[in-house]
Amino acid sequence: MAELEEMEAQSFREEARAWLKANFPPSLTNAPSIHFVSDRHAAESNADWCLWRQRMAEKRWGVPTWEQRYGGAGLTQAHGKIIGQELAAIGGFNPIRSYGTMMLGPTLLEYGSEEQKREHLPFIATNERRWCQGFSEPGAGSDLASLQTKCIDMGDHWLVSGQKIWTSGADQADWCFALVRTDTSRKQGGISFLLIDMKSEGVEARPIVLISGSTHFCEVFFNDVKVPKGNLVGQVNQGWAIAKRLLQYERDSLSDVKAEITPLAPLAHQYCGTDVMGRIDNPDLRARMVRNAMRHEAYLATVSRLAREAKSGGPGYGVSALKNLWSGIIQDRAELLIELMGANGLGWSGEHYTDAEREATRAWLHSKAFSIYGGSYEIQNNITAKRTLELPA
Amino acid sequence: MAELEEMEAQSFREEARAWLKANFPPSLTNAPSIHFVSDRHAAESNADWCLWRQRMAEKRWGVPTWEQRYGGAGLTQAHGKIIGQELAAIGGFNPIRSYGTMMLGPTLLEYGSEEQKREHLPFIATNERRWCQGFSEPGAGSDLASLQTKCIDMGDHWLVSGQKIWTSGADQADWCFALVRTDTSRKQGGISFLLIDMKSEGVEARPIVLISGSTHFCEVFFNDVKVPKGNLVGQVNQGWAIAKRLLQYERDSLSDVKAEITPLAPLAHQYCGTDVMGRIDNPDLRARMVRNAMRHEAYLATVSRLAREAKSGGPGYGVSALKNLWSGIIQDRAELLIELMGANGLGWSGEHYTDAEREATRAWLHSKAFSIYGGSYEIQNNITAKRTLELPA
Amino acid sequence: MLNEEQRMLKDMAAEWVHDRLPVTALRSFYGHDGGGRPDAEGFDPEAWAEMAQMGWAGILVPEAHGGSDFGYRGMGLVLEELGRTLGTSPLLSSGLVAASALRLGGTEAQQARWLPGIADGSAIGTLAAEEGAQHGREDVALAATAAGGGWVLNGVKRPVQDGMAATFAIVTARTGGAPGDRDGITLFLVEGGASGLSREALDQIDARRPAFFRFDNVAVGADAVLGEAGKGADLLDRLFDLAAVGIAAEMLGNACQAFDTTLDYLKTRVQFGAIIGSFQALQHRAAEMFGELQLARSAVEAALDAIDADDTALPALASLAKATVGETLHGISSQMVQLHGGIGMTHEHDAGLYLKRARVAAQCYGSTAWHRERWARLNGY
Amino acid sequence: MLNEEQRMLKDMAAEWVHDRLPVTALRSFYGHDGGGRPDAEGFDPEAWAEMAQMGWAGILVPEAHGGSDFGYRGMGLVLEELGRTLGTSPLLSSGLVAASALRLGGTEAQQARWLPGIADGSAIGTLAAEEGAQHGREDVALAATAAGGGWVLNGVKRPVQDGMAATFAIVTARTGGAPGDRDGITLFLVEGGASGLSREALDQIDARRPAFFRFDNVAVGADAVLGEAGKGADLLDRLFDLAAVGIAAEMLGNACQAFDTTLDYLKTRVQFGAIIGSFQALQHRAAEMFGELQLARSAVEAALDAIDADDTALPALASLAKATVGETLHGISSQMVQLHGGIGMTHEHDAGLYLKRARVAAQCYGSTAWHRERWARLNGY
Repeated sequence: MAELEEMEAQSFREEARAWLKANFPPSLTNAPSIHFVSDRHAAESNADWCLWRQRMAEKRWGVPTWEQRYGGAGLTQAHGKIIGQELAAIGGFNPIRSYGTMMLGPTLLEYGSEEQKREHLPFIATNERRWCQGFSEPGAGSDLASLQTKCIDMGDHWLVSGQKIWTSGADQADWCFALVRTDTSRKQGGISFLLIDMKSEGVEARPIVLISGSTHFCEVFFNDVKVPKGNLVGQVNQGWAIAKRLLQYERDSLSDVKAEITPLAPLAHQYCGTDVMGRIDNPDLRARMVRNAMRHEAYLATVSRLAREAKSGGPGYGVSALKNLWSGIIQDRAELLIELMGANGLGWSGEHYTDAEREATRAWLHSKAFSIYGGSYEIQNNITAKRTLELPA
Repeated sequence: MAELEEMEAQSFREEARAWLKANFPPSLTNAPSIHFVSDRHAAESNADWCLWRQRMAEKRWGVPTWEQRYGGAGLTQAHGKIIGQELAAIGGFNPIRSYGTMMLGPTLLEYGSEEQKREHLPFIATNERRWCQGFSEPGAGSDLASLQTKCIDMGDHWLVSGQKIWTSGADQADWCFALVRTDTSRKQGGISFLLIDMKSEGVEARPIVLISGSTHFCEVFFNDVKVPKGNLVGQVNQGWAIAKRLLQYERDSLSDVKAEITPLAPLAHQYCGTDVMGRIDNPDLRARMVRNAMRHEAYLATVSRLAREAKSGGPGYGVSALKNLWSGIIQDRAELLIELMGANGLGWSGEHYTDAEREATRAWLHSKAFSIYGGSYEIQNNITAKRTLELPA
Repeated sequence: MLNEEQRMLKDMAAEWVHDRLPVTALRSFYGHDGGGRPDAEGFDPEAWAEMAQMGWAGILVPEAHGGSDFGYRGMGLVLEELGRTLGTSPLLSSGLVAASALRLGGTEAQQARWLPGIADGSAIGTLAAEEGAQHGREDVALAATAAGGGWVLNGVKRPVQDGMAATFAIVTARTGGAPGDRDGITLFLVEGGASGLSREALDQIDARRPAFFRFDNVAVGADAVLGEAGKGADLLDRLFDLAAVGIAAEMLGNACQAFDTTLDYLKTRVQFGAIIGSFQALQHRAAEMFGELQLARSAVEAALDAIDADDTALPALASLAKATVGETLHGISSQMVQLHGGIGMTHEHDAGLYLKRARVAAQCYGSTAWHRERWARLNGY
Repeated sequence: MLNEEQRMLKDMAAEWVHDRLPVTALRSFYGHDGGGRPDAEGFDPEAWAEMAQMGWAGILVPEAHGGSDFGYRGMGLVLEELGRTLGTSPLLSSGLVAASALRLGGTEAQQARWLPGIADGSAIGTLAAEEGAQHGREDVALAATAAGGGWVLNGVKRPVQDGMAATFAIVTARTGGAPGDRDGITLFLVEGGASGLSREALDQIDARRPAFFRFDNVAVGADAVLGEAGKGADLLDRLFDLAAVGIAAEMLGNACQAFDTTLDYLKTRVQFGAIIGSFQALQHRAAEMFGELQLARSAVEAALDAIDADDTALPALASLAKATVGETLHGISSQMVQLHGGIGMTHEHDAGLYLKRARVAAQCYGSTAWHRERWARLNGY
């Protein structure tokens, strides 16, 4: 039995390898795929990306394990894994990967009505329809459940009014999955999960300029927006449970990111020089770089270990602790990189700084978000203390 | 006017210098004076110490600013300061300094009855009567006000039953100032401040063995101990305010301790060797030593600065933050010292370790108490947050 | 402890900075995308004229040359107040560094020529002594060749603080030896308009726009030498130490205000139905930051006093001050962003401006790591 | 991931250690004042016999010599469980280090002579390779002089782990070159009863009592050489790396139990009318310690697996493991005392025992700082 499976897997692997080789555009090898997830314009103005997206959509391998009626290929987890491995082996990426496949898709599969699944999943499966997440509000950051965006039952439709913030890519999105308040008398128990067409009248998305110069995040205003009754996912006032589940998927995909581990040592030798013993000529910086690099190694070993230990594909154990380790290590690394670049690591623009220097500066500024978004450092510590360590409230 | 004062001060300084020179036993120069405060046996078995104590007691300069009727010399703060400076200048110390002069004395001066002052202060002023502090209990550590030692009004006396812990030198003390519960219906408002003769029937002090091997701290058991009515300080159930004031005096005297700043660098060169550039040949340890030494310097500069800034002699501003800086710096330093000694910094006894090595090991173990006693690190942070920074409860 | 005059100066500076150079003043030098505005000089000339008028530019200039000779502690007080609001001006470059250079190494003619202008703000001096990414006092490569009784300079300097607006610069050049040698370093006083000197602005994250100087056969006279030719290393060390203490004072102001702003936020922001400043984890973090600020202040004030007292321990104290405040500001500016959460990540909020300035200041005149190592060597580690 | 046999071994070890070597067992080796009991050997011979009987001493001994050849991961599991209760035994010195030395460098005759005894516990081997306060692999001064076809050894070794009870020791000696040289290091197998070898116990804070060895004209035959004369540095490096990984596994157990005990205390101790584990500052500290423990476990397991897989990255992974768990245990053992408050300061409580063992283990087979520097050099920093 196991042997048969093994043979079947091997033959599927060969098939996948051949198809990917024939269809993945070589120009995209080792391309910054996450960039295409967050920047629709960059993706859609790249002809090879469009071609690759279309081929994968037709092959249905962007979401290989989804059922065929929802746009997937109906394959097993094992097959899906093989596709991912073969894709990685040639420096490729999945052009269908999006907030839709990572967050909304799994959630709809679990909580959506049959109608909702048929309406939305096929467009996620082809990455034609981009989604954004309307959760946070100006007064509801870490305390998400205190959100105030009103949603009133008008009989034949919902009427939505309020403001969201930190909505990634809202200005490029077609649809938004949002948390709205359908009952003001209860906190968590008064929240519903709603799908909103961004083209609806009364929706406005305004990009926010971040300290890194990025304008990826938006404020979204809902001014008396009419939403069809059928766009509510699950039951009225039961959106909190759905949101928590979705946030687990988000945390999973965050902790999934294998941070680059390009060693900083060669750069440090270049910028700081080398002492007579061959060491980076800045003892204090060197000591901190070594400690960070060792933690980074141990962190990657931890990701591998927990992945091996995880029995099922569901959200794992200790994810909150992992996220705090990750954000801390990556933030320290970003600080160390600009520090070793010295005065050259502080430029915003202009030819007096190299591309790599300017990128390091922006990446450092961007990294400050890692301990804020997706559940702040403090919230993650609360979760670890309460859920994992079972300390009392 | 100011000039006259200045002249008078100068002449007093000369007088003090002459007297101290004639009377301070040279054998005690730069002796570990704190040792004599905490170890009565070590003090009283040293003939020169006894002589010095007696001379200072007769001169009344142990507590120069106390009134004469209480055993002091009735001098001004300025005169007292001059005595201290001249004493320090010849490597001397005040043999009268004790828990009595540092904590109970100032408290009795503020809250004691005239009778209590006359009964106790003169014996503190000569350091004939040693005191211990009966505050903490097994169930009342950081939360001191939850103490349970019962004190019942029996008409002509108080009856005390309960257990104290962490009582410094209780086995060597003549008297104890204790917090007792006179009302079980209120927390802080049910505490009284009582003076107890350690020779009373029913008092038992048992030394506790600490991780450093020290037996300085004791458990004290009160088994139906009869205490005269006149031994209550202040009013019944008003002991908490007195205790808080006394703890401020304690914190002041703690933050007052100017920690030794013998540089560790020469020792590190000796134990770890020197690299070709003349640096301590252990880059990671060196980096941590440098950081600790710099913090230590900045800490000493802070103590000087705050002393200059303090207008009055009262408990200063930000003492809790200072105590946490101090305990952290001293603990790190103690760790670094045993770390640089390597395998030789881990001995308990025996000639295979030098005296300095064994002392370093014990001092390291002892240092762990600095962030626990006298208000734990956590409690000090709470105090800074609430009192100094005025953050809400 | 401040004397009466110092306290008055501090109060005046605090009030003027608050009114005239609030954080919004710095914001006007930023472009919409968060970079420096290409047309901005990095400071407001009118505000600078007012500062000079109040006598701040001349705090370190002798009275005979139109200054008040008020001392470094006084200068530190003004810099600290400017640091609170991230107020920009050439005060440090000109009023502290260039004025000190002239006092310590200038001939009578040089002093008479430049000090009055520094004091009244009409001249702006600066130090052009860095060439590489990392601070290296002896790593001078810019070449000065003797020619016709004077010198000809070739090479580059970057970053030159306030270099776009500078009337003159103290330039380090190599008249002998090789980069890394202490011998052979000479300091020259070069006018901004010198023929062959070109300047370009560096677009830095703090919107200050220091300069890139290119020397292409810049000819100067023998009287342009500051101090002794070939023996400038000691004077340069001294100038860098003074500059480090000056910027440390400014950084102390940055850190104090970053802390105060954050503390205010902790006292007002509500989450989970509570003021977030009531959460113990944040309270303890605030308490620890408060403690670190105490260390930073003590180190900075000790260094300023050491300059005024002509204390020989200045090199170690300067490094202690720069490194201590550097570490403190690093931590507090990062926490300022973290504790403000999402809003702290936006360009619209002040937190990012403090964060950016903190990293630039940390690199100026020797980084935290550089000064730690320097302190370590001075103390036998 | 453990296989079925490994899981069974782990469960068995956990149960046995819990029953047979709880922390009270270690406490019996301490004198009343907190020092080591002068008459104690530092471990319980009966418990050691049981461990051997269960096959643990022979986990790394080939089946042909009476062992199970079960691999380093398996050995690590047992060491980790022993670490949980601070259980003492010569398992690491003999079953891991000495057994590995014989496997990697021993002749057939040496293996046949000693491995069966290691496996059944009747022989106890150890490594005698340290001489100074700080770990220095090439700092071998003990002299071996060729004489009459054999060698004569003169010098000292300290500390020798489990040296008082050792039947034999792998001793590093210098047959050429000077201390610090890699060339000229030779490993000798010396019996505990050799004439001219004297041993004294070191009274260490963890009550383990390692030994001080003095070699006074100790004569050994040519067949006492392990590996090649003068070329022992590589084998020694390997042994030290294996030993470092072994003690890292034990330290992981120390840290896990120190954390668990502290967590239990946080869940039961009441102050200010609340369980102290409900205070957010302590919750966050616990959460951070939990995260550090994850890193430590991953580093230790990766190193154990690397040995079994004969991975050439072992030197770096061994240093990563030892340094990572060293830092984690340092922090957790300190917090164990701090969070227990006064009671944690008493000899009566377990916290002090974990603290003391943590510092001793941190120094064994190269300190945290030593392994950081080693990792740095291997990785080009």
